[in-house]
Formats: sequence, structure tokens, C-alpha cells
Amino acid sequence: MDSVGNIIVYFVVAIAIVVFSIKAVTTRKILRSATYLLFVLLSTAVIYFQLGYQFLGAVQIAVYAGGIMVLFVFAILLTHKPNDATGIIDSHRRAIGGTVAVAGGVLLLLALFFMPLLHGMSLTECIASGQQITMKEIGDAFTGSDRFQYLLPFEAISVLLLACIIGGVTIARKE
Amino acid sequence: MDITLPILILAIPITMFLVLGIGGVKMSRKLAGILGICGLGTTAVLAYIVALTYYFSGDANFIIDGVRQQYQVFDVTWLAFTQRLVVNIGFLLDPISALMLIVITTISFMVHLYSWGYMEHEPGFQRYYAFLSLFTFSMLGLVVATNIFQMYIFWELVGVSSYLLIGFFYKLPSAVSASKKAFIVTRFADLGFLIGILILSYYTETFNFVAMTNNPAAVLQEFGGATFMGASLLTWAMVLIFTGGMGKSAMLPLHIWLPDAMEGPTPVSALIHAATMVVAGVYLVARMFPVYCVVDASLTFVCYVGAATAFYAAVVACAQIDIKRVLAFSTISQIAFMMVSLGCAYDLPIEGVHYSGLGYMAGMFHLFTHAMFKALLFLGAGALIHAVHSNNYTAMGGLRKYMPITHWTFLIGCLAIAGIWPFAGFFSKDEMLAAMFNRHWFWGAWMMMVAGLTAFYMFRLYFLVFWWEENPHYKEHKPHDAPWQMSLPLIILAAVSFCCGWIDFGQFVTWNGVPYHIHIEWVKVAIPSLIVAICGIALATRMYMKKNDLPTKVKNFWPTLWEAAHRRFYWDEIYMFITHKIIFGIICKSIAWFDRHVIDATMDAFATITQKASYAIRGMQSGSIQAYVLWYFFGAIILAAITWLCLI
Amino acid sequence: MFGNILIWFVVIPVIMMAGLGLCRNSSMNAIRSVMVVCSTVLLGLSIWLCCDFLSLRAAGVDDEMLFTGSWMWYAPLNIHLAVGVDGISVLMLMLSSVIVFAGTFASWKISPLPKNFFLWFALLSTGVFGFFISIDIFTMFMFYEVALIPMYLLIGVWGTGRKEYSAMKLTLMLMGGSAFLMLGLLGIYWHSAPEGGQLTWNILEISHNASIDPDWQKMLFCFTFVGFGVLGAMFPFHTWSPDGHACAPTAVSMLHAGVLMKLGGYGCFRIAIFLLPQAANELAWIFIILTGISIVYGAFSACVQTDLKYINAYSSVSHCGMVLFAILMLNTTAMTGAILQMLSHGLMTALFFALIGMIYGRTHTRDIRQMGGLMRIMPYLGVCYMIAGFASLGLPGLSGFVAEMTIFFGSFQDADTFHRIFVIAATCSIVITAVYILRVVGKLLLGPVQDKHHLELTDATWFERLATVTLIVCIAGIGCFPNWINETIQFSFKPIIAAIQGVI
Amino acid sequence: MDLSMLWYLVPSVIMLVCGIYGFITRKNLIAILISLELMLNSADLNFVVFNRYLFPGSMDGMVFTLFAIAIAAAETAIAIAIIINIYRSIGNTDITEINKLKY
Repeated sequence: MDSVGNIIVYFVVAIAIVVFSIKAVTTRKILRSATYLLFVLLSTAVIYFQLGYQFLGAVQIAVYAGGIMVLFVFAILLTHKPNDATGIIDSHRRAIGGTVAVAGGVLLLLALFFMPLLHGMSLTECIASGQQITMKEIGDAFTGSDRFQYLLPFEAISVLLLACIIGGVTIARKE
Repeated sequence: MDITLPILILAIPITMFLVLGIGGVKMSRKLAGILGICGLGTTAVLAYIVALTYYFSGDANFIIDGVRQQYQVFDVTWLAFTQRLVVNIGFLLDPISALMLIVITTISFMVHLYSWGYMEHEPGFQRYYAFLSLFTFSMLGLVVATNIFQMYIFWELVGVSSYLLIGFFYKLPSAVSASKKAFIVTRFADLGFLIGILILSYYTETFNFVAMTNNPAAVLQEFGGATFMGASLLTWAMVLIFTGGMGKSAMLPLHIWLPDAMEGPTPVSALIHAATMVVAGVYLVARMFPVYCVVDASLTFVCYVGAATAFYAAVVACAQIDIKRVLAFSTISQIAFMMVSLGCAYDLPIEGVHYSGLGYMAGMFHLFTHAMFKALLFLGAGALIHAVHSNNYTAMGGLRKYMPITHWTFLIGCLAIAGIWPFAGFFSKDEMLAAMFNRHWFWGAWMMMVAGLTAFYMFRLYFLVFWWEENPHYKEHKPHDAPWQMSLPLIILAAVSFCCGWIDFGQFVTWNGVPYHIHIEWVKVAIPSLIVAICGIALATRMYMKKNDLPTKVKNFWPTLWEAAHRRFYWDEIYMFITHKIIFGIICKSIAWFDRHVIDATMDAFATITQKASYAIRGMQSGSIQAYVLWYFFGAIILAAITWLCLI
Repeated sequence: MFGNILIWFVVIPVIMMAGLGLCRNSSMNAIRSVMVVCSTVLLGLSIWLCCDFLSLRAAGVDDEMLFTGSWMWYAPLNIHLAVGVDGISVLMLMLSSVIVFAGTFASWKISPLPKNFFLWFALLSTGVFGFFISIDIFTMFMFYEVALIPMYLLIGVWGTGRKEYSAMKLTLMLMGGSAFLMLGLLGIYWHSAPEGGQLTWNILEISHNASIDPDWQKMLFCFTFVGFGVLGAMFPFHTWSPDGHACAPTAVSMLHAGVLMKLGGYGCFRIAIFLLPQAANELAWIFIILTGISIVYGAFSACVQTDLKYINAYSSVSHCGMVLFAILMLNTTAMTGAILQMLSHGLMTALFFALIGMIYGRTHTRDIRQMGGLMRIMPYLGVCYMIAGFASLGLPGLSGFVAEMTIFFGSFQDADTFHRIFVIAATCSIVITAVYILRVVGKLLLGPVQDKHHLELTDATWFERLATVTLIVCIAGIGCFPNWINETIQFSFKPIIAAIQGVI
Repeated sequence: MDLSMLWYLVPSVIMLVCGIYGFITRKNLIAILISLELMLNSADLNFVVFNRYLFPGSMDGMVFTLFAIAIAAAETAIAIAIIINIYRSIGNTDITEINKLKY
């Protein structure tokens, strides 16, 4: 039995995610769209916190909501004049897209509801049964090379990011 | 016998051909002419030595107990189809091949000599001698063949040399088309020959003449009563082989090439289209004679074809204005005579007497005499053409005063072919008619009528050329006798035509090698045929000796017939229609159309459909990521739905 | 590996390519000398091989294949570079080297891009030689493909007329054939050994194992025979031939009609019939009908064409039809005839195409209606053309006669009515052949000169003479002395005939 | 009332389909990128949820998400660089105009 607080937080966040997701893809103003995305990301961060992954939530806010969104906003400002409404593709494409999206959503939701595995577990119990994830453990996980340790991907990510930096600079350079 | 001479007989002409053919361009005319004549002279001498040795030496190889033998001087493997079916190239000496050696080399030598004068100013003189040598080589190879396949090989070579020589004046479209026609018609006949050989050799498993002819009964047995469409296979085989002979010997209905072949130089006509190549068909039948005898249906076929051709050609010859064509039709008619004679020759007892092979001997005799006098006539015609530069008798007339040598020799030739005693034709024709009467009175009577026609049209020609009235053109351009190179062969051949009938031919050539003494049946055959011939001559004399209007009257009596005979009863038109309209126009054109518009179009259609289809679906490769994602999710959803349905 | 003489047949063309690679496109002399040296070496090598082979046979060595060698190439699929020759392959190698030699001289003045032309030409010959020396069917197939691809570029770049279309058509149709072939070959491979045995691509091993199920054989036979039959211009898959030949440059036409089309016939008996004898016995009749049609159909089509190359291409359809027809008769004599016909047709058609190229190079037209009387203007070429024509219509003393007669007499050994009818139909082609050959000769060489400009043209040059003389000597050589070739071939057919008879 | 897994997965699904819809229908490249981020985010959320509920003892899902965030950041950076470049060369960021590499 989860606490009422948890449930309330969940509902607030879930409704926010649903509403802002829909808004993000239906609004005509691109800057608004970015803003709605920000809200979605923040709401997701809240869910991470609720699930007990504080570090992840922090990263989500810092990197996603902070870094990536800034990039978005900059890009939008660079490529748009003020009040520049972006067109949405013609209506039949929209209808098809809507159909596919709705069909896919319905299918997935049905699948979810018919999957017994997903029911009947409580969040509190899960958090309680799981171990507490401390920064130390995360640090160990990223710097070891044993089983369930991720030094190699970590390094790979660093190289990837480096490549991205160089690539980004190269691509965005004038001439 | 030593094999050097026979090998040389074949080797010298082919060497001459290669030497003159390859080196001829660099040679002077004189050198080429001398080389050609000397080469052929040597060949002739060697051939005479071989032939006379065969006839007179009494060697055990050649004659045993008075029976002449077939002797293979050499016989080497050329190509082995299977273990047993082996093609050899060899040299067979027997009465008829020795005879042919003499005939061919004699005529060929005369023609070589004659051509030196006749062709003197023609371009391509060297080439001409090269072709003559090639022809002589092929013809010699043909007659000495030890097996039917060797004969076929040389048969084809003869055809090609004939093609080359007819088309010698290759700048003239008429010569080109005549040579083409000659080759294709004979080739068509050779197809029959080939199929005949295929059938025959399949059963006998040999090509060898000696093996087949010495035991024709065994050949019949090997066929074992196999039949096809009601006739025995052996009959089919022999008839098909005879078809080859029909082509070469210009029998109805494959005769159409021979008159056109007169487009070639006249000496060539004398050599190939009168004396040697065209009798190859007769020679072929004679060669396979014992086998023909065991299937008399095929021999009867020979008879019918010969009789029809002889009459047809004689009628047509009466209505020609080109002197060479008259001679050509006369050749056809005379060869048909030989064919009928062979056809009537098989072993048939009449009133207890076996007249076995009389017709065979007579046919060969006539082949011999005809070669001589027909060559004479052609060479004479050549001299006339040389003098007046035209082939048509309308450009001639009254030439006897201007060209005495030609006149007298030509007259001898005409008398010989008409069968007047004591000229050569009389003896051979008498024997042939005797053989035909032995078979059935119908054949004798029919052919006697043809003999009368022969006398008529030959003397028609003779009078129109040498008598009738003098052509006015002679004043501007006075005709004269030919130079000695041309006159000498005329005189020699005239002499031979005059006296060669007195040879006791039966001593040399009979179907089974047993000598036979010719005796002339004066009452039953000779005198009637003489009377018929003289009637023919008399009629010709009445109509054509002096200029009068009787010929025109006769012509106008039934103009359609005259026109039809003049146009050779429209055989050429019929062939033209079949070949051009039907074969070319319908079959070939439609096949070619079918190929382009059906087969090829189908293949193209595969390509076009592929291309169209890819154009049609390339719109899906729009480059729009959104569209891809759309399709991707669409597919994913469908797959998911399917999976899910399956799981439920 | 390089101790085996056969490998050199592939190595020398590769060296030739390397040598050409070093030349500059403008230095014609360097290119020519590389080509002449290498093609002469190839010719010499093939003559040496032939002598060597005959002396070994004379010494009583009666293995199926001589000079065998096998080197692993790709172990997981057991693909080897396996080489070996019997009498037939030796003759085919000789044929190819003669034609490469003559082709070199026939394209003496090729332009533009002579270097690239000869590079592709060399690659083409690599494929051809490789095909004939291989006894591993995969390697064989690979070389086959190697030979096909350069054709596309050679026709597409150096051709005349609708060259892109023709090149594309030729390549696509042959590739379509290869697709069938690949299926057939894979099928043979998967059935090449009894259950559990080591699968193999080697022809000899497969034929010894001889374990392919009859039902499978039928399917595989159809695949392989059609696959090779496309290359052998079998009706109705022949239409690449007229277009392709008509547009190809001289040397390519020579090599293509002369050698490449022979790959089809060679493959048919070496793979389709030798490895699948049971199916060959049962299904031969289908292909006898098709090839019988080819023979007559090709000849009739040739009668009304007006383009010299089209005439020859259709004539090739007819003659190559004869090759496949004879192979399908499944007896020694007819198959020997087929090989003779391959040699004969190879040399003769190469000569034809060489001459057509030379005439075209002078008159700039191939339409026989616009030419005439060329014999007077260029007597040497005219005479050569006539010789080629006579060889084609089967004049004794030239190779065509020997080949056709062997085929007819061999085919006639099958005594049932069906075979008889087709043999007789096939013999009819000799008349039709005479018709179209003489038609061309009459229009092209004889008669009056059609175009006054032609009077100024010149006769053959020395290199053209060399090319034609080489071919004519070979044609006349086979035509006059056929028996040694005949015996060599007959001996080589023993295993194949044994395979066929083993199942009757 | 328990907050079972389902509860967390439903918003995730909705995020995903919104992302799909946006990806298909938007014209603006940046808007498309935003839709992409939505989809990524939904996947991240799923990882975390599954990790929490099914394998509470380990932290693989979380690590995956961490990496995903890092990679998303890199990807966004590059994508935006490309978009800006496109904007420079053709003057707008409309995807319907960018079809020169079509065939």
C-alpha cells in the first residue's frame, strides 16, 4: 500500500507528462513546443526521484532539462524569426500520423493491461526490497571492470562525446 | 599398280589451283596460261597412262579371266565417324572410272587450250585457269571415289567450282544470279543425296562402293525390310541419292539452273555444263547400279524422270533463240537419254535372253560420245560468239562462208548428236534405243521421238546460224575464224566425234566387267531411228535453210505453245514464285518478324516491365524520413498485432 | 602451383593486363607490343600444351584429365582451384588462343582509349582461358562470370549503333542465364556426395560419386542446360546475339562468337550432361526440339537480314544450335561433331566478324544494299569473305563440312522417328545456309559497284592479312586433315559416354 | 491502492506515441528533434521502471538510462549543428524542402 503522498505526486506528474507531451507535438509555435518538452523532462525527473534514483533525476535535470534544452532554445532562436509559426504538414499526413499513433498507443496500452506481470506490485515494497543506491556505488560501477561494472562503456561515452564536440564544431563552422 | 601416278593425277590440278590462285595476281597472263595448260597436259598424259594400263595391261589386279575388276589403288582414312563408318579418300579404278579419267582430262585439256585464245582479253585470266584446275581436280576426285562419301565431298567441290566459273564475269548481275541459282539448286538436290547417304550408310555401315556393289543382295538384307510411307527404305535411299544426281544432271524439275549457267564463259559451259559435271548424275547411278538393280522401283523412277526430262528439254530447245541455251537444253535432253538408258538396263530376261546391262553399257557409251560432240558444239558456239559478240542466232546467219572451220566442225557435231551413221552419236544412241526397246516398246518409241526432235532442233540451230540469210552487220564487222588455240581443239574434237563410235565399247565398259560385243540391230532399231533422225533434219532443212516465212507461220499456228516453250514452260516463274514469294516473302520474312516482334519483344518486355515497376515503386524511396518512420511504425504495429493475435 | 602449365593460361593474360597497365594510353606501340607478345606466347603455349598432351596420350596415359592440379581456395565450401584438361579442353584452349591472337591484330587501330580496350579484352580472355582449364565447377562459374562482365563495357564503350541498349541486353540476358546456372551448380554441389560425405565441386569427383537423385537431376539439368544454353544462343534465348554482335567492336565480336558462345556448348556437356546423365537421357528431347528450331529458325532469319553483322549473328544462332543439338544426341560421333562444330564455327565466325569489321572500317556501312562489287575493289578481303562463306555453308576442305557431316552422321545413329525427323530438318539448314551466304556474297562482293566512293578504298593491310591468314589456315587445316582432332575428341568423350550409357 | 508498474508505463506509452505523432507530422526539423527526445525519454523511463520493479537489486537500467542521456545529449548537439548548417545554406529548416538526395 503506497502512501497517499506518493499517489498524489504520481498523478500530478503523470497528468503533466501526458498533457505536456501532447501539447509539445501539437502546438504551432516551436518555442512553446520546446518549453513543453522541458516540462515533460522535468516531470520525468520527478518520477526518477520518486522511484528512488536521485542521481539519475539530478542528471536528467542537469543534462537534459538544463543542457539540451539550452541547445534547443539557442537553435530555435538562431533559425527562427520571432512569431514564426511553423507549419504542420498537410492534414492527410496528420490524419495518417494520428491514426498510426493512436493505433500504436491503443495496441501498447492493451498489451500493458493484459500483461499480468505488471500488476500487483507496490512501489514502496520495491524500494524497500532494493538496495539504496549511493554515489559511491555509482562511482564504483563506472570505474570498475568487473561484472556489472561499466568502465568500458563509460570510456566509450567519453570518446563519443569528444567526437561529438569535434563533429559539432566542424559542422557548425562557417564555410 | 604404283600409287604415284594416281596421286599425281589428283595432286597436279590442286597444286595448279593453289599456285595460280595464290600467286596468280603476281603472274603474267602468259605464264599463268602456260602453267595451267602444261599442268593439265601432264595430268591428261598420266590419266591416259593409268586408264590405258587399266584396260590393256592384263594385270591380275585389273582383269581376271576376262572379267574386269574393281581395283582400289589406294584408300586412306580421312575421317572416322565411328569404328565402322569410316570416310576414306582413295582412288578406285574400274571400267567407268578409267573411262571418265579419259573423258575429263581430254575435254579439260581441250578447254584449257581453247580458253587461251577465247579468254585472252578477259581480266582475271589467271583466276580463270585456277578455277579450271580446281574443277578438274574435283571432277577427277569424284570419278575415282572409292566410297560414296568421297564422291559427296568432291560432288560439293565440283558444285563450288561450277559456281565460281559460272560467276566468272562477276560484274554482270545476270552471271551472279545464275551462279547463285546453280549452286542453290544443286545444293538442294545434294540435300537429298546427303539424306540418302545417311539412310544407306546407317544400314550398310559402310560407304565403300566395292563393298556395296559387289553384294547388293546383302545391302538389301541389311535394310531388313524397313519401310517408310509404303516404300522400302532402300528405295527411298536410292531415290534420294538419285535426287543428287538429278540436281547435278539437271533433270526435271531441278533443271532450271543449267540454261542460266550459260552466263559463264563458253569454254566453261563446254567443260562443265556439257561434258563432265552434268554427267555426274549419270555416273552416280552407274556407280551404284547393282544396288539400284535390287530395288527396281528406284530404277523405274530414274526411267520416268529421264523420259520426261528428255522430251521436255527437246521441246524447249526448239523454241530458244540463244544458241547456248539450245545447246544447254540439248545437253539436258541427252543426259536424260542416258538416264533412261540406265533405267532400262536392269537384268530382265526377255524371251529367254538376258539383255543384262545393255543399257548400262550404252548409257556409258553415250556419255563418252556425247562428251566429245557436245564439247565440240559448245566450243564451236564459243567460236561463233567470239566472232559476232552475241549469243543470239538473230545476230548470226550465213556464217558458213566466213568461218569455214567452225562451220564444218559444227556440222560434224550436229550430225553426231542427231545420230547419223557413221558419226559417234549413231552408235551410242542405237545401243541405248535397243536397250529401251528390250525393256518395253514404249520407252523405245518415246525416246526415238525425242531423238527425232533432237535432230530437228540441232539442225534448226545449224541452219539458222550458218545458212538462213546473211546478217547485215557483217559489213561493218567482218566475222572470221578463231585463232589456232581455238580451232585446234575444234578440229581434234571433230575428228574424235567422227570416229569414236567405231570403238567396240562393250569390250571396255559393262556393268559387271564381262566384255560384250556390240552388234547393231539394223532392222529393229537402227534403221527406224535413222529414218526418224533424217525426217527431223529434213524438216529443219525445209524450214530454216533459206529465209522463208514458214517458221513464222508455224509460230503463229499456236502462239501460246511457242511462247510457253520459249519461256521454258514457266518453270523459272514457278520457282521464282516459290522461292521469292513463299520462302523469302512469307517464311523468312515472317520468321524474322516473329523474332523481332515476338521473341525479342518478350525479352524486352521483361526489361520494360522491370523498369516500369521500379519507376512505380521508387516513389516510396522518397527521402522523407517521416514517411519512412510512418511506414516503419505501420509495419511494426501490424507485426505486433499479428504476434499478439497469435499469442492469444 | 606455377609448375602446372595450365595455370599459365590464366597468369599470362594477367601479366598482359599488368603490362598494359604500365603503358600510357597514347603510346600505341607499347600497347601493341604487349598484346602481340602476350598473345603470341599464349598461342605458343597452347600449341606446346597440345603437343605435350598428344605425346602423353600417345605414351599410353589414359587418365580422364591430364595436367591436373588442385589448390584449396575456400575451405568452408570446399572450393578448389582445380585444373585439368582432356582433349576437348586442349582444343578449346587452342581455339581461344588463336582467336585472341587474331583479335589482337584485327583491333590494331582501335580507338579511343586503346589501353582500356585491351585491358578489358585481356580480362575477357582470362575468363575464357580460366573456364576451359577449370574442373571445379565453382571456379569454372567464376571464370565464366569474369568473361561476361568485360563484354558489357567493351560493347557499351567501343561499340557502334545502339551500343548501350545492346550491351545491356546482352549482359542482362547472360546474367539471367547465370542465375539459372548458379542454381543448378549449387544444386549439384549439395548433392555431390552420398549422405554424410564430403561435398565437392570437383567434376571428376562428382561424376565418380554419381549419387544425384533422378528427380533432382531433372530439375538441375534444366537449370544448367538453360543457363549454358542462353550463352549458346538457344532458341528462344538467342535474341541477345544479333543485337550484341551487331553493336560489338570487331575483336569483341570475334572473341564473343568465336569463344564465348562455345563456353555454352562446353558447359552443356561438361556439366549438364556429364554430371546429370540420367536427366540428360530423359529430358534431351525437350532441348532437341528447341535446338532443332534454333537451327532452322536462325538460318531462315538470316535470309532476310540486310545488316552484315545481323546475318552473321543469326547464322551463329543456327550453327550454335547445331552444336547443342549434336550434344543432345548423346552419342560419341554426334558429340564429336559438336566439338568440331564449335571449333569450326569459332574460327569461321571470328573470320567473318574480322572481315566485316575491316569492310565496315572502310565503307562505314554494314548495309548490304548500299554495297556491291567489293571484290573488284578489295580482292583480298573479298576472297577471304568467300572462304569464310564457303566454310559456313559446308564446303569440303574447310572445317564446316567436317563438323556438319560428323554431326549428321552421328545424329542419324539414333534410330527412332523423332530423332530422324529432327536430323533431317537440321540437314535442311545446309541449303538455307547456302542461300543466305550466297545472297550476301552476291550482293556484297559481286555485281556492279553500288557506291562510287567505294572505288577509292584500299585493300587489306599487313596486320589485317595476318589476322585473316591465321584463321584461314586453321579452318583449312581442320577441313583437310580432320582425323587427328576427331580421334582426340572421341577419346575424350569416353567417360561422358560411359556416364550416359551407365544409366540407360 | 498500489502504484504498480502499469502506472508508470502508461505515461511512458503516451509519451512514445506523442513522439511518433510529432515525428511524422511536424515540418520543422527542430520540432522533429523534440519529438525524438520525447521518444527517447519514454524509453529511458521504461528502463528505470523495469529496473526498479523487476530487478531491484541491480542498477543496470539506471546505468543504461545514464548512458542514453549522455548519448542523447551528444546526438542533439550534432543534430542541432546540422540543422543550423542547413538553415544557413537554404534559409529555413523545413524538412519538405530538403529532398535533393531523394533518388
